[in-house]
Amino acid sequence: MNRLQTELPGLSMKNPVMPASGCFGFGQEFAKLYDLNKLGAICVKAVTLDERAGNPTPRVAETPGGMLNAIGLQNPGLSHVLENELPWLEKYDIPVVVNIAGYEPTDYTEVAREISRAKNVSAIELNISCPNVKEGGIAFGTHAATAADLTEKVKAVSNVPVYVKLSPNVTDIVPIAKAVESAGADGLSMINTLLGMRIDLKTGKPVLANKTGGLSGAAIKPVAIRMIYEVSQQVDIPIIGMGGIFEVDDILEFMMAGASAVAVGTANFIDPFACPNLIEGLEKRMDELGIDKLSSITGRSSLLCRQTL
Amino acid sequence: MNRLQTELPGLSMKNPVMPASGCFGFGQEFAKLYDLNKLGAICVKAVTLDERAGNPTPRVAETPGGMLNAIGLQNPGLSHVLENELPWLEKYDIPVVVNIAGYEPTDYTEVAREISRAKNVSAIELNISCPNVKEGGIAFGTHAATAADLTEKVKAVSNVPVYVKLSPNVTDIVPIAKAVESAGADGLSMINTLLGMRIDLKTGKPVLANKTGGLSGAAIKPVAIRMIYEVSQQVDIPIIGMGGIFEVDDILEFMMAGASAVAVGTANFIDPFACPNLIEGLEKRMDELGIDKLSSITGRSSLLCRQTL
Amino acid sequence: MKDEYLKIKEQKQLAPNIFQVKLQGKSIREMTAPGQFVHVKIQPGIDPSLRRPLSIADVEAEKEELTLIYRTEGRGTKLLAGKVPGEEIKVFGPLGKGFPTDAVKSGDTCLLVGGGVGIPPLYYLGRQLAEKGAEIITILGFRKAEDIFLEEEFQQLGKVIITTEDGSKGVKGYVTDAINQLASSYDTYYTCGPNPMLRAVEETAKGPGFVSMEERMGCGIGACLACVCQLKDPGSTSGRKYRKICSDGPVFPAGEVLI
Amino acid sequence: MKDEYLKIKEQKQLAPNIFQVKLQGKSIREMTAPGQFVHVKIQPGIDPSLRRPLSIADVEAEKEELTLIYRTEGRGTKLLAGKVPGEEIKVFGPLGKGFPTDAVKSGDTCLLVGGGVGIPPLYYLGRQLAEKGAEIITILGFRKAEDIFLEEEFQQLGKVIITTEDGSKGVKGYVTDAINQLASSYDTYYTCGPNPMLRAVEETAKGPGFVSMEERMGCGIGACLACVCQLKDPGSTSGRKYRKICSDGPVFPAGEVLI
Ligand SMILES: Cc1cc2nc3c(=O)[nH]c(=O)nc-3n(C[C@H](O)[C@H](O)[C@H](O)COP(=O)(O)OP(=O)(O)OC[C@H]3O[C@@H](n4cnc5c(N)ncnc54)[C@H](O)[C@@H]3O)c2cc1C
Ligand SMILES: Cc1cc2nc3c(=O)[nH]c(=O)nc-3n(C[C@H](O)[C@H](O)[C@H](O)COP(=O)(O)OP(=O)(O)OC[C@H]3O[C@@H](n4cnc5c(N)ncnc54)[C@H](O)[C@@H]3O)c2cc1C
Ligand SMILES: Cc1cc2nc3c(=O)[nH]c(=O)nc-3n(C[C@H](O)[C@H](O)[C@H](O)COP(=O)(O)O)c2cc1C
Ligand SMILES: Cc1cc2nc3c(=O)[nH]c(=O)nc-3n(C[C@H](O)[C@H](O)[C@H](O)COP(=O)(O)O)c2cc1C
Ligand code: FES
Ligand code: FES
Repeated sequence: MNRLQTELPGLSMKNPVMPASGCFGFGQEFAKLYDLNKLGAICVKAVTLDERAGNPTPRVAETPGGMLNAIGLQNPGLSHVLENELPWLEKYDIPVVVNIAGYEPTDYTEVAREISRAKNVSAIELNISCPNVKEGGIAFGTHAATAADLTEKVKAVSNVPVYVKLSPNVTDIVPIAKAVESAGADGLSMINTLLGMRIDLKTGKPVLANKTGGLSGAAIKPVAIRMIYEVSQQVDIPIIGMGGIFEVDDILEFMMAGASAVAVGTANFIDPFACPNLIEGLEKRMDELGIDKLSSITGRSSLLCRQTL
Repeated sequence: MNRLQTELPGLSMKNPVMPASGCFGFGQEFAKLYDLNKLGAICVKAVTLDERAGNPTPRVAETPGGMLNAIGLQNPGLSHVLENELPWLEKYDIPVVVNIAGYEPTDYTEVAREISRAKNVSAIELNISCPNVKEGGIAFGTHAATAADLTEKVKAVSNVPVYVKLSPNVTDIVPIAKAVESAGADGLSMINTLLGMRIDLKTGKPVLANKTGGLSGAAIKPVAIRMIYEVSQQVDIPIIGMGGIFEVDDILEFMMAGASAVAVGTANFIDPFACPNLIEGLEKRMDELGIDKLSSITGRSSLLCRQTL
Repeated sequence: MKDEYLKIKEQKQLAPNIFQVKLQGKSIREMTAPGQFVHVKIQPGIDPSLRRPLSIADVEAEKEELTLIYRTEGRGTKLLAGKVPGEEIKVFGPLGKGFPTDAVKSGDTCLLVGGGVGIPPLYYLGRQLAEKGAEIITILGFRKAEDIFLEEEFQQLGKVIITTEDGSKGVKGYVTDAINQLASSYDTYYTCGPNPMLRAVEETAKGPGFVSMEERMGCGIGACLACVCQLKDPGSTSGRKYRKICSDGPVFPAGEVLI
Repeated sequence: MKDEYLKIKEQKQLAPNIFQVKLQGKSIREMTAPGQFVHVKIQPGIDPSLRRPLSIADVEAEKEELTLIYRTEGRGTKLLAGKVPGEEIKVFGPLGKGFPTDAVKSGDTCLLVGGGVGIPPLYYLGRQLAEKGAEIITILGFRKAEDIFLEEEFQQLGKVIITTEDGSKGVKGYVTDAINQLASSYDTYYTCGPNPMLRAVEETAKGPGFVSMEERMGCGIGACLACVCQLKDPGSTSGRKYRKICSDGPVFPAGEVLI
């Protein structure tokens, strides 16, 4: 028995760890460091219909316990990804999740239709939460009805399960999660980055050329845990949890909060071997804590809290 | 000339630094450590009409670069504060800001009416953003109309200026800020804590007895800076900025983002002499950066960005 | 109450996961009351973000030397254990109210009951009580023999009874089993340890006693209300229905607060 | 590319705010190309949260010794300067593409132009070029005389011209003034320094040249797209309109990318 086995719609993973979208490119760089087959799955950078140049630099800034990024969804566009990036990944025996983004619903559906028919794509992550582009992105993720509408449209054309990536920059994430569930989402990814800013005291201007950026890293972990805890009790679809995972304990904390699998973003920059290191450390820690099968702890926290009521 | 002089409605401050509500009690504890007259002002713990017992313990938890708290507005109630806490503060020659909270609008107005007539109260901070109580608190701070309505009622009965303390747990903070401005707020305080959670892996349950708590400390600074930057460009009333101020540079960053004064919360726990230390370090750093008068840098960032358009 | 950089003079391991660090600095002269604690800033910066409360385990005032004894639990104490002599750490204290010893007279018998990392503050207390001429009986509870620390030090102060849960040394069972088996009587007891132990000791031990409590802290000085506990009888006192462990405690008269 | 704990052998100050640290470890044997950089994890934990890119200033392969030279700017470099011999820091590298030297033949003249902390990588480059038998002319730009570092080291490789903005030593003005005053010609130039300097050098210097760029980084290996720059002539190449400074660079042929 593989104690780390994780089964999600479209994703049969030998462990619950995948890199988070945008933090791992299309895998080629990290493949120089270690065998990508070690991963539970891979989630690639956001893909849009046409190539995008992204935002001017500086695109990243350090913050206490975290970082801001405003890459702006730079990517080579759908056809380049279909022709070059995805085929390269075929040599690996891991599920591939493709994060997709767009300006308008038709962008999304076109990308979803094509991508979901690619040979080795196991699932789509519908990015309605990118805070770094003016149109599209987060605009779809902050209103339940808009999010649901887009989900429905994308589901209608997709041949693979669709995970909707939710934005934490909302007053109440639960109705949005419920709405996309009703609209047919197969799962949720949460959380994307919190909108933040830093100012350079010497210039008096924002550090990022885009002024604001998305806050990621350890700093946002408590917000992610809270939102996953809230949402997991109100929806029946599985959650891929992310936001500040750096240590093995973080993975367990996300799962106890309600996640069924996790994604590691910023940590890849601080420890380029973060994913394999975390995967390797999981079983030892499970032994210490007396956890037999990893999948058994998902949502344990809310179950325990309900028992004691 | 006092280069640190800060003038806000009701608050004539010899420097822009005050402790943040809830992190400094009613001043008596820190008065044992240093002369409170060093402060620009003092902001005391939330006061409610009746005494409140607060939440069960544990009430705090550590997070990466920050902390969660779920004190739950424990306080001795209006009359005790009027009879004991405020008179004790009379020996100090600094403006006193009283943070007020309630279950219902009438609670708020009753506290506001009485408190604003106390001899040494310079301003009210209207707390519509406490994430740690079931009723009242944050419920008033997440909808523009509700927030405006409460602001208007409190303004109507208050003898001193009213600063409305905004919640960062919202999709868009600008309309809320504008609504309370229209409703007569004299200023804004921002930000209160972000809603977060931590789970104890050994017990499988949330670390906080209240499950969720408010995230404060360095971790949230970029979110605070971003919100202050956004709001300061859309309202004409001054902003007291807070959220992760630990260093002199942080004060300047908040002011460049758009704050006219700042409050220091969590840092008081990590360095009990944080406020006087920060105040003492301000002028040296202003010299290094060529800042003559501190008040001149408020909103400098957005001014500079507009110039370059 | 000072917040001072103290210099590490010595760092050594006493038992599995139990470390003793000796620190030196001027502010230590103020640390005269056993049962008080200090708030330790493990290292500069925001990681870890909060201070760690640790009890004063011993003080040598003339040498301006403070002893802390701690268990490595999480990130903070693990980092602390990695600090070596010569390094400095910022220590804020002394904080809180310690064990009252004024009422103890020469010839009185004092019972000290400690479990795990509740043991360290009792050592400084024991030394002061011994100086007053009190007779000391110490009961120290551990899980197993290898966890034992400070046994010899307490033996210098008087009689020591060890309890271990697995019976690998001393009385098998809990400290309360040893209390029940005590031949002699005592005038006052002092106890510190995990809450279940404190509750059991309060029920078992007789006569006036003092318990030292633990709670997660923010400020450590009574300003943030993180660390409150409830009075057993809220009606009996000045109006406040709660106590702050950091500033009203950590030591309370037995029976005063809900454990 | 390894991520290894390297041991600090030496830490010394070269000029105001300029430090040199020597590190030792196996992975250093791979650091053969001057112009490459390493990504430094200043200390364990999340403070500071990102790694710091620093150029390889020199390598002694047999001793497995790496030299980094850095200016203390913010929190990360200040913490680094506080590390003492014996301590270990995690270093990931070598990263990026260095200065191409294959085309350089014995007897060629190479011009090295560096400003501030752009100077360090040129030293390792200069040593390799000198070994190839090239003649080296070095122009080093500083603000004022007291800021000068590595002058003697470069003198061992060939002719050195110092420029200072205030004229307190050498040519008064900028490195480009020194380039304009050069009597001799050169076959290839290599430059590293702040962007305004790079732009000016690219305009002033003749013949084939290579510039080394800087940008804020996330991953350091080409995966996050934090550090891109634009091609001057996007039409000319394989389709990508940009370059990643961390992995396609930091060194680019002069004229290839927008500075
Ligand atoms: C008044 C007082 C005196 C104490 N004296 C001692 C002592 O002498 N020796 C000793 O080993 N321990 C003592 N403790 C417990 C000690 O404070 C914790 O073990 C320690 O803070 C854990 O920190 P960490 O970094 O190892 O764990 P982490 O899990 O990383 O700590 C995370 C946060 O929780 C807090 N925390 C965790 N456990 C406790 C706890 N049991 N009590 C209070 N806060 C906690 C930490 O302070 C920190 O803020 C005392 C606690 C109190 C309140
Ligand atoms: C390829 C490359 C090679 C470099 N080589 C050297 C060198 O040999 N010697 C040297 O002194 N400096 C070098 N730098 C610059 C050096 O990386 C920064 O000075 C350093 O990261 C600043 O860190 P800090 O902690 O002092 O400042 P902070 O202001 O605390 O840094 C905050 C964040 O901004 C980033 N940052 C700040 N300034 C720069 C910058 N100029 N370039 C890139 N990132 C920056 C930091 O890496 C960090 O992520 C190099 C930069 C690059 C990209
Ligand atoms: C540099 C960078 C680029 C990112 N790009 C994307 C993206 O293209 N699509 C997306 O859905 N999320 C993107 N994210 C968000 C991450 O996938 C993740 O949700 C977030 O960073 C929180 O996880 P972390 O704290 O582990 O990084 C990006 C994050 C970073 C730091
Ligand atoms: C322990 C604690 C108690 C708090 N109590 C209150 C309160 O009573 N009223 C209020 O408006 N804000 C309260 N806050 C929020 C702070 O005033 C402040 O807005 C927030 O902590 C962000 O600032 P900081 O990061 O500097 O702490 C509290 C914060 C903490 C940490
Ligand atoms: S820790 Fe703040 S009141 Fe006790
Ligand atoms: S730093 Fe990540 S692509 Fe260059």
